[in-house]
Amino acid sequence: MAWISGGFVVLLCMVAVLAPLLLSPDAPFQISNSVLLAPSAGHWFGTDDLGRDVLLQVIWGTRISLIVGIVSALAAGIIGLVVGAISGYCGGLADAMIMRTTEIFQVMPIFVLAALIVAMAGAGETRIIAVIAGLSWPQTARVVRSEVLRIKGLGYAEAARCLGISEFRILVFEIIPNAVGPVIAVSTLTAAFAILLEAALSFFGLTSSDTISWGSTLSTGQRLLYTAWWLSVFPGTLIFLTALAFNMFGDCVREALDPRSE
Amino acid sequence: MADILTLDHLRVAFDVQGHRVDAVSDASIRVPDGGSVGLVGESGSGKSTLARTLMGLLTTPPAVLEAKSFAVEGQSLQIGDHAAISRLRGNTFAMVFQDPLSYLNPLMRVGRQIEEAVRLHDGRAAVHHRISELLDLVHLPQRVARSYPHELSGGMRQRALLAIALACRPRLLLADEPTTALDVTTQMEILALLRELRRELGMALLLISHDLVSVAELCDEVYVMYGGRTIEHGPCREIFRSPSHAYTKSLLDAARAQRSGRKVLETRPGALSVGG
Amino acid sequence: MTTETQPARPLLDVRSASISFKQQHGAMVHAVRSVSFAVGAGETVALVGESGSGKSSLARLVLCLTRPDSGEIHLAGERIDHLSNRELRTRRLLMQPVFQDASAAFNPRRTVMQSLEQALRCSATPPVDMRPAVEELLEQVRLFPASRLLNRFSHELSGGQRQRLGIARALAVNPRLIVADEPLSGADVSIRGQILDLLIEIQESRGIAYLFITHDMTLARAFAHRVLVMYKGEIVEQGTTEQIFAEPKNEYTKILVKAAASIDDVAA
Amino acid sequence: MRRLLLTRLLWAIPVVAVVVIVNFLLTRLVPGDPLVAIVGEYPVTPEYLAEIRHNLQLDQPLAIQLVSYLWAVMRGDLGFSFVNQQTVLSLVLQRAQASLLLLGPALLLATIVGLLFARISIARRGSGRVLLSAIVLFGFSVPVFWLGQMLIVLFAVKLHWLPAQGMASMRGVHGALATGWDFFLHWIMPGFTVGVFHVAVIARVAQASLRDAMSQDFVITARAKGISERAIFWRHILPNALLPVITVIGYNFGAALTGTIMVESVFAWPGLGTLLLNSITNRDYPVVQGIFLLSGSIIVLVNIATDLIYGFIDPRIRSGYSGGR
Repeated sequence: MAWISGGFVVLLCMVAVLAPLLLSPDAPFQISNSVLLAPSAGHWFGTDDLGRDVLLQVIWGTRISLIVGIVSALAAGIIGLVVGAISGYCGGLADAMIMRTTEIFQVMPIFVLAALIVAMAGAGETRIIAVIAGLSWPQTARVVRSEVLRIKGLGYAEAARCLGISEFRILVFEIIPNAVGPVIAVSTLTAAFAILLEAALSFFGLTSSDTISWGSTLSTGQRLLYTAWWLSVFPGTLIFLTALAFNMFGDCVREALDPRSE
Repeated sequence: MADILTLDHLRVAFDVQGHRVDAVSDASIRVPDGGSVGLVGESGSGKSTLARTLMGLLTTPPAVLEAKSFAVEGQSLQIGDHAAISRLRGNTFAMVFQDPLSYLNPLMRVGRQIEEAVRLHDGRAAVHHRISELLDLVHLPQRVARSYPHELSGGMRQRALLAIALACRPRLLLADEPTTALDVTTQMEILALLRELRRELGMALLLISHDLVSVAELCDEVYVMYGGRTIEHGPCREIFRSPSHAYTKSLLDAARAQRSGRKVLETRPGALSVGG
Repeated sequence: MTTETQPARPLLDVRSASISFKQQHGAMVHAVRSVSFAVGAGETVALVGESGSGKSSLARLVLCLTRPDSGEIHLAGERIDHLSNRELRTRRLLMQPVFQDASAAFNPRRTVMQSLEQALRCSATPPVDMRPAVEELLEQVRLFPASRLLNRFSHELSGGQRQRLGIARALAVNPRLIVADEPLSGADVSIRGQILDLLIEIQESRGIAYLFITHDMTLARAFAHRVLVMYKGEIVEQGTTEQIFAEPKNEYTKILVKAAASIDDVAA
Repeated sequence: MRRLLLTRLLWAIPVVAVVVIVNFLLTRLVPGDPLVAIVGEYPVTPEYLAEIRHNLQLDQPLAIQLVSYLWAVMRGDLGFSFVNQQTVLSLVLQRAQASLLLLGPALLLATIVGLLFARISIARRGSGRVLLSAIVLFGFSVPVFWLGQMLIVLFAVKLHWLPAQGMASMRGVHGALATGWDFFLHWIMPGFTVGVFHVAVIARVAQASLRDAMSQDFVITARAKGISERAIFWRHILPNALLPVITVIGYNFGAALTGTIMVESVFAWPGLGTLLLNSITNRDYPVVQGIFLLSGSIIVLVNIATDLIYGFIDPRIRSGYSGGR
């Protein structure tokens, strides 16, 4: 399971990296007269209403989806790690404030907020990444915090304190390395969430029209649902498979870390 | 005196991914009717598994059970026959456990939990009367019936568990480390209560404990269990005075705390000068 | 009551220390209430109490892992409870903990060698050559053969071995006091005896003092010079082991002593 | 219990306040005149613009603007939607009904189905676990709006079994029963789509909590009493296993509502989601903000309700017991 899902993500990464090298950047945008062709030998995934090749669009869209997914998961992971570590280790007022903040985030309708921000402030990859990361770090922060709290009370952390090792070194060398597993698990889940969120935003037509992502192709598909099913089936399947791969990978990490599983 | 329980050559294994791990490899035990028997051993010696087996509480698989013979009240039974055991459970024998809090349902009032057991044996009309009788028997005030488990102290919870166990007027009570999780003061109260109940109700007791002192106080006979085997048994007094097995000796040594400590205290010149 | 029988300048001196915690729903728990006692150099003091009596909170207080709400803690003649963590660093080496749960006492990502090396590096005079120093430590706690254990992780050791390793780490910085919180409660009978023997041996060769926290009166009788009895956050009685067992004054102590009655008394 | 209610209500205040303030800041942070964000690109009379400018004190410092915005929100004045020719509040409330009509039954069914799956997965160990993790992974990974599309293509376009869009038939039906049936037919696909995620959530938690409850010691007590396995399950295991499930329903209500909003536009269900999409397309920002405010408030309310239900079931929470012996 871990190999299949990991392999799929690696394959997608390769596609994302190689696409701009092998394709001319205009190719996916190439308008032609062959409008709304069903999948055939010439166009494996068919063409859209402007005669653009869906396969090329899907390949091109891999970049945006993956970049948004991975970068925002990374950013959320880092923010969450720092905030969670501070919250768990320092305790007191800082902890209380951070926890209240994450609680508030938890009850926010994240998609609506993201849609609101993007709609009002304007779309763009970086902005979408910032919004997704900015809204999904609390998850990680909570996980990190509970891990830090748990490990802080364990014998080895206390023994290190009794040896006179500084608090900062204890946090960095004793606690965080042992808290990393759950952080990775939750980060892969964040990546899947980010990919779905990006797809949803572009599906709602909130991303700028000159970038191609899986969600934006899907959005065209929604308009032409009755005539051109291929516009929905292929990009949708890819979003699903990618999110699935990240989720599966996250599950594998979590299972490997769970002492009860063996 | 007839035996209320006889069990010969019990073996309990667990299937862990194809490997058979013995929890109990060879255990034999007899409890005379109305008698009191102690079963001592450390954690991991298999004594709790033995108790669960007797109560038919092990799920098979993963557990694999074998015994040469198993009889309750002289009636021979199959060791793995859960249906037969569950008919006896709550009628012929009942059980109390180590950690009284976790053995009570946190969402249900204590009275309801006693009632569940009572209903199986008494008619609808007698239920309330019987519940209050049971509470009296274990020296709990009547108001406890309306309390939730978390509102009670450790000792009261153990009494509540005893009330549940006694609901069906058992002939044999299995007590698995009934005092381990309690305060010392409460421990003594519960031991006294067990002694009193045994005298009043004339039921047999199988006390499973790692604490030699409470076994010595409560039981006439003792079985010593080690590594899944019953290695020694006999009247308490004899065993404690002249154990034949080396392991029993080390258990007794630990209980007397005479192993190294005293010797060292004596051989350390001036060791007491600081304190004394 | 015991002030005149205690050494003039005790190694550890706890003066009316108190600490309370706030529970989740706002109720205050007074874990330790105005507790005073002293531990002299080279002495073994047993702190006896049941779970919930506050003895573990007291241990954490002594180790400065939590600070008292009021009261003072003096170590080797110096008040330490109000020092900052930075100031505490060197003083902390005078006392070291040995924990109950040996499986959590070591960082799972470090080998035996790495764990002990970390401890040795913290000592006042870190050895230049680590490997022989680590091996020597392992031999002191009777972990043989040292060379084969070095690259193991703590979870690859048996419970008894881990507990010895815990003692080795404490010894690495040459402490004068070891605070041992139920170090034997997870161990089998046979291993208990061995570890007790080891602790006594170390005391004889190094003159270390022990604050030995236990719920087991029989252990206290076997091992300690003096006994402190803790009940509901307070020390209800303290005295030499002989005094406590021969003529306990406090009602609670009497119960404890009675409960710890030797098997001979009961079986007779 | 009173205390619990009080603390939860107190907790809700800052949350709603944050939602309102975020709303306010967004309007003011949009490049250009905030009026653009408030009115959108709808051609309105200059008199009206002046009125808004005065009402919201847009010529005053930011702090005063915030106060007047808060005051406006508290009075229920969320602005006016020119596109829909309706006040935002009434529009949003009206659409919220349709959304809840879609979400409510879906949540209820999903909870039951999730519990069933959890029970099955425990009963049949190997295959049950595989089935459960497949369901969970599917529910967590599938983009709901796409799933909706696929269902429409299959069941409406190809097979003509179910209506593709809306909440009721255009031609109208007569009689309560026929109306109900008509609604049900329209509900099936979006309801299923919304429910999929939730089934996954419930199934995962319920499996863990059921397994946990089954291995609790009090089950042994119950068994030792001699009561039947059926009674043990219904009286002892299920109530205890439900506690985490209730928490997770409340905790994930936001996600469920978001899912509904995403699904609606696919099925043209006349709820908040469709409204959101239309408003974004039309740059009708007050409506978007209104949806954010309302959905945030609903989620907060549901969270409070969850805690109260939890407290109602669990006497330990009710009495503020914090665990331990």
